[in-house]
Amino acid sequence: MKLKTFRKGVHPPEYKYLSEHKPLENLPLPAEVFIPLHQHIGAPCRPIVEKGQEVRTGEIIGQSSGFVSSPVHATISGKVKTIDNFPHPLGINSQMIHIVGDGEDNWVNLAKSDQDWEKLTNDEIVELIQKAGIVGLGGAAFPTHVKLTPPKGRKIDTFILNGCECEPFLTADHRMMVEQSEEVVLGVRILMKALNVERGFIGVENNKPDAIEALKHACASYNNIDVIPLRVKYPQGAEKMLIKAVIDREVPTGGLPLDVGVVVNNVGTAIAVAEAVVKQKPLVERVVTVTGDGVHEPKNVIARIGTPFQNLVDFSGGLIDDTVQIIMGGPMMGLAQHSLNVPVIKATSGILCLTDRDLPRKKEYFCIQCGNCIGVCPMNLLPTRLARFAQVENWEIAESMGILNCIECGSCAYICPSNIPLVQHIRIGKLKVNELKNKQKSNNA
Amino acid sequence: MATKKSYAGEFLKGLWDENPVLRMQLGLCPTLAVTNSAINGFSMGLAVIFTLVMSSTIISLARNIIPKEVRIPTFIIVIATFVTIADKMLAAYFPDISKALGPFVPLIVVNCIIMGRQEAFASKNPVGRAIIDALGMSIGFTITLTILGSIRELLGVGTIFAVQIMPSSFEPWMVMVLQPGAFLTLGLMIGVANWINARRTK
Amino acid sequence: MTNLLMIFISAVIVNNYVLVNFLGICPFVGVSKKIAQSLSMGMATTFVMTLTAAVAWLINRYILEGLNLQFLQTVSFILVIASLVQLVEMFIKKVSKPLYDALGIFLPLITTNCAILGVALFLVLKEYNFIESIIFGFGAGAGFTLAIVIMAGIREELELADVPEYFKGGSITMIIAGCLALAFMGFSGLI
Amino acid sequence: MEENKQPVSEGKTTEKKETKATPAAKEKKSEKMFLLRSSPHMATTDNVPRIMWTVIAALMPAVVYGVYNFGFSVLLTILWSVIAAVVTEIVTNKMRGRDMKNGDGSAVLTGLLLAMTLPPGFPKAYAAIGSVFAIAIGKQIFGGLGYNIFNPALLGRAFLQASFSVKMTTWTAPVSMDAITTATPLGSFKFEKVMTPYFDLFMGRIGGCIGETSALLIIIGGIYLLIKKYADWRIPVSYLGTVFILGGLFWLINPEQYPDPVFHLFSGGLMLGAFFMATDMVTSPVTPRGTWIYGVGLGIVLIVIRLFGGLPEGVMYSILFMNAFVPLINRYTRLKIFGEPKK
Amino acid sequence: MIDSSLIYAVVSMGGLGLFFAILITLANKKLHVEEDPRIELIGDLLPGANCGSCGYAGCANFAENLAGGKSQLNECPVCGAEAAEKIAQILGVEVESGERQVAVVMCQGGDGTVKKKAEYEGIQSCIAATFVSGGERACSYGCIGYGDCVAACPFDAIHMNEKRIPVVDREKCTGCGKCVEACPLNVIELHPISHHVFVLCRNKDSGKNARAVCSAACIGCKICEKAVDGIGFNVTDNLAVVDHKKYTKELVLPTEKCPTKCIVIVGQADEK
Repeated sequence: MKLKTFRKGVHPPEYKYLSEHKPLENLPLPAEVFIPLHQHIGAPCRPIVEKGQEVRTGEIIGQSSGFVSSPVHATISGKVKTIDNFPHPLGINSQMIHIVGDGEDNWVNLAKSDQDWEKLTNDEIVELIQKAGIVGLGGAAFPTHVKLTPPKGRKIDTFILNGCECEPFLTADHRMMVEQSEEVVLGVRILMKALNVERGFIGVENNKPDAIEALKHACASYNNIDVIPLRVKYPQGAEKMLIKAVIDREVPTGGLPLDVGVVVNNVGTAIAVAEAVVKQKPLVERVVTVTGDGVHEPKNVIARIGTPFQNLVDFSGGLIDDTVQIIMGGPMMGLAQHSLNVPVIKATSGILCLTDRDLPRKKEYFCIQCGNCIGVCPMNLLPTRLARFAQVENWEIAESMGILNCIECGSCAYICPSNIPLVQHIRIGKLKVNELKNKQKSNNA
Repeated sequence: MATKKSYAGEFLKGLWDENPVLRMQLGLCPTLAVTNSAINGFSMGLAVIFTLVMSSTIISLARNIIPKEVRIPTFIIVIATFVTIADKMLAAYFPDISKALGPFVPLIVVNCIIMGRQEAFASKNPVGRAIIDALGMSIGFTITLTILGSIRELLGVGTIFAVQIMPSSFEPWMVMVLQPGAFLTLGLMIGVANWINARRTK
Repeated sequence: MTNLLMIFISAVIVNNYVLVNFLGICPFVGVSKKIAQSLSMGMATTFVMTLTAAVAWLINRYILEGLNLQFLQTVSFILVIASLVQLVEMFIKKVSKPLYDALGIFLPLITTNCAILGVALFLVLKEYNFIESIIFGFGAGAGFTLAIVIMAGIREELELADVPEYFKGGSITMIIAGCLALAFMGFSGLI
Repeated sequence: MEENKQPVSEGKTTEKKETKATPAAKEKKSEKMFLLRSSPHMATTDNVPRIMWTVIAALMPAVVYGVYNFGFSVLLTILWSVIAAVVTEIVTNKMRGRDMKNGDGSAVLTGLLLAMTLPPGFPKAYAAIGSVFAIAIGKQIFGGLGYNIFNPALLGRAFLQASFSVKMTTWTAPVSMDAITTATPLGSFKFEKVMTPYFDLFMGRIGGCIGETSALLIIIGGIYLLIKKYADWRIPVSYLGTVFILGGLFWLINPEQYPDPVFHLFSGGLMLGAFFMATDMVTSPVTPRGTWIYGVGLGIVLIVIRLFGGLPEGVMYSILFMNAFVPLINRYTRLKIFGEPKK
Repeated sequence: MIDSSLIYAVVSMGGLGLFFAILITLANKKLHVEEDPRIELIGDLLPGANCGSCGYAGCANFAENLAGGKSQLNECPVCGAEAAEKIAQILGVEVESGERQVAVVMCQGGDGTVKKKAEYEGIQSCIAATFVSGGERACSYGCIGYGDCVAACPFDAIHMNEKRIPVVDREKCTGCGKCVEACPLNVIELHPISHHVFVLCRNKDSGKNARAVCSAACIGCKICEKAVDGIGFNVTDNLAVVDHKKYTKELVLPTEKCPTKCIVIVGQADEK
């Protein structure tokens, strides 16, 4: 049978063998953590603790009044040393709460026994998820409770769990699906209840047969949840592509999955939801794949949020001397880091340490209009043209050609034989076009 | 008239700084059409000199009595008259050249250079200046056309002004006397002129 | 019928006004920066050319030839063209603002477009009859439109290109025109 | 992966704890600089020189056959042409102050393609003139590789055709066999209504330009390119398809006057043009729909020139003519963006 | 014979001329359309050759665009300097009230001064670098150093020095603000040309952190504040700012006292 998938896209070498069979390991409790107050899309939190204050694991230390926002919790017990600007993995410095641990990991009072979640109302589930500070753990870090609260009048009929993990190297979701398949399915059921939907799908790429097997087994008794094997292709994990692949619906331009009645969540998110709702445990840790040729021993690590990258890298045997690049996330969309002192945040799916062997420095040639980028763009854009219009700063035409639809998946730059940094050019273009649009809006207003 | 140029300056600007073809890209149709030989280019230049100088003189003299609203039609008629005279003179004395230039002599009427000079200069300046300006412009035009014609003739036929220059073994590049040759040579000439200008102003 | 078709094709492609006959070069260089603008320009030119062809033929036949005044061709044609264009412009401006913005604004530019006077002179030279003249005028306009739109497309593309500094503008436009002329040479002998 | 795992001692982490508190200490600690680069951090191994050299390799069978067919002297013509192209490329790049390490093989390809479309007896020096024109005017003046509007090799050839039209249409007989005719099959049909056997056409036992005689070898090279995806399959398909259908239509109307479609396909430079010239990435449209339009346009122009024009062959002009439309085609054939409503 | 043809000529041309002259005059009255009176005035000053060299559809169209502020006068290659001057007068190019503003680069963290934190590879532009942790310089407030401002300046008034910090030519600068827009970190500010004393730093990190990344950073030590008795210098968020309203020339400059020498006198030469 032909496996389902979306149109176009690329298939880069997977490199999953480095860590796909390494079981999840708990990282030793870090001596200190740096907890950024901005780890999600939306308004950043304000600190609600003070310098010198004692905190316990799971205590809320940052809160925001905005709806599109999510609280942050202390991830170890100890004392707040300072609240200051530190390097953030998303780029420049930002405000973080620096906690020095007492080494004991005292938790705030958790529920004594498992909660019977099936008796909770939808709103109660959503509230528990919000309080637990759960955001999309796939990388976008969109607050989950917002996704679960569709605007009035919008009917959600399908839930899709994103188990694609289409980025090369990363195996965190894979291991979770294999080792915690029961919890994954539990999370799916809770999310489906919260959304009031009848149909659930779990989309998994076909290069994880053990995960497919485990999940099929786990949801054998629930006939409204189907595990869908998908053809291996990048960027299948992008929401729009996944929805197209699994149920063949096309999210309209500028729209969200809920416009076609779908909510998509990540595997890690599902597990976090299960823990938050059943055990009332807030999001304080996540699975991080530490991998690449640049570390001695690639691993899948369960790490407390706020742990510096250095701890994880050391736990995986440290860097080899040839390491030239550290990336948070996968190689296609991940962010290059200038230091190992940045903390793990909710969106950190992997720490990728690459050597010169993986990363030959490439020379840029002139664009020869080969059209390869057009052949792979999953959004059906014309990347070479967009980049060119961005380069000559012709923002109007760039916008008319749909530059804002770019999902920055990087397929175009991956395939480009001239090694043109297409994504970077397009990003500049998107930024400028948005700036112009805002300006026009404010002028009209 | 804040910056009044000297007469020499008024004359020289047409040769380079405001060279109608190379710098301002005006009057391109005859430039391209009749420069398949040096002599054709030169003759066209002469016709333009005659027309421009004569019409500039008349219009400069009459500049105060022509009503503003009908100035363009008036200019056109004055120019057209002199163009017709030039055309008939050529046909009478140099029938070969007249034939070679074909309808491009009457088309001088709509040559932007001539119209442009009337509007921009002759209708606002005394007759002496107008003549000098017209001379400068049209001589600049003539020189450019002659050079262009010479290049094309040299490569396309092997001669300049019908004098054999290239060795007999040279096989002429026919394309140079055809349409593409005209466009390409002029394009390159404008490019080179830009380059020289950039060097000069540096 | 075939004859008319031949005249048309000849005017559009084989003896393209701009690329083969060197007429209307000034607007061809000046107004070929944007596709939309050059298309409007082309359409306006086509309209005026067709009109001119008809009027010029009438004047030539019934006034100039009738009175044996062929030497007044240039003067009378240009007079008629200039006046006609101005009238049409005023008319369009009054009647339809959108039409004026799309086409009308190009009209004054067309007066001094040698392609128009060229049409008038050529049709006398080639001794076309009335219908042929109109077809010829229309074809010449279409050929002009074709050339200028192609040129505008290429120039918009070259906005993105790294053309050497000194060759930007008129220079590269001429060179492109040369290349186009080379390409159009393939049609020689078609008619 | 090396297995020399380093022990992660408690001591090590505490040591870090002290040094980590301030960025200042951090700077001292990690002297090593990591590389900051925009995503994606992976790339294919394809690159421009590889594409160019692959195309050159795909041309080799036809080139070798050309040398075999027309004698050793055509090899010199090819060399002259290639060397002139490369030298022009180097000189023009120097004039623009460009890095000459950017040797991407495109000049070699242009020189080679140009030489392949010349008649066997064509003077070598003139071939070099064509190359100089192709690179300097056809490519560099537009800004270099990737910016040219017209196919440089064909522009060079068109220049030669217009300049030395007699020499460009003087054909010498193949030396490798008893010549069937010195004229090209297209020429003999157009002017004398003489047909050439299909088998000779297909194998290349005919007169013609250096590299265009053997349809078989060109198709082999072309298919190699299609498989490597270095040429867009839509272009040869739509080009050849249009020629076949349109040529067939005219043949059905009047078999006496017009040649049959198979003859159209395998004669002249059509195969070389369809597989190697029209598919030139730089000068063909980038959108799929655009390539169809382009291919069909090529076919129509070719048939018009072949059947009604003054010249026997029109591949070169059809490609140059359609090249001029590529910017317009690109502009008006944008794809439907994912999720965009259908119009 | 000559006589008759002369008469015919005069009559026919005169007739044609008369006919069209009357027609146009009538049409002009009947079909007149009101528009911006400036367009006509400008149109009179333009060459009127309708050559199309400006890229517009003739002189009238160009005049309309000029009046609408959509085009620049220098787009007309034919137009002389005199005409240009007069047209500029008609257009009444707004003379900005108040003092001339010039751009000031509020950072001294050039190569060698600011720490380098990583190797940057990619598009050499500041805005591109902001997507990748802000490029190679360790300071996240200061100049990124790839010269977007230089490229943005339409007057050639801003250049990179050898330490890759932009330097403004205060003579050439017109205060258009293009560089301010171009700078992704807002390192460039516009200030009246009479202001000369600036704290050339924007780092708001604590003194320790700031000093760690850049040797020319303001560390918020407040020495300047004390030196002028709090008049003219304020330290907020670990960063000293000159209050130009209160600051007067009579005050002793704390330039020398600043431990990191980030208080700088900018371009006093042009005041002479």
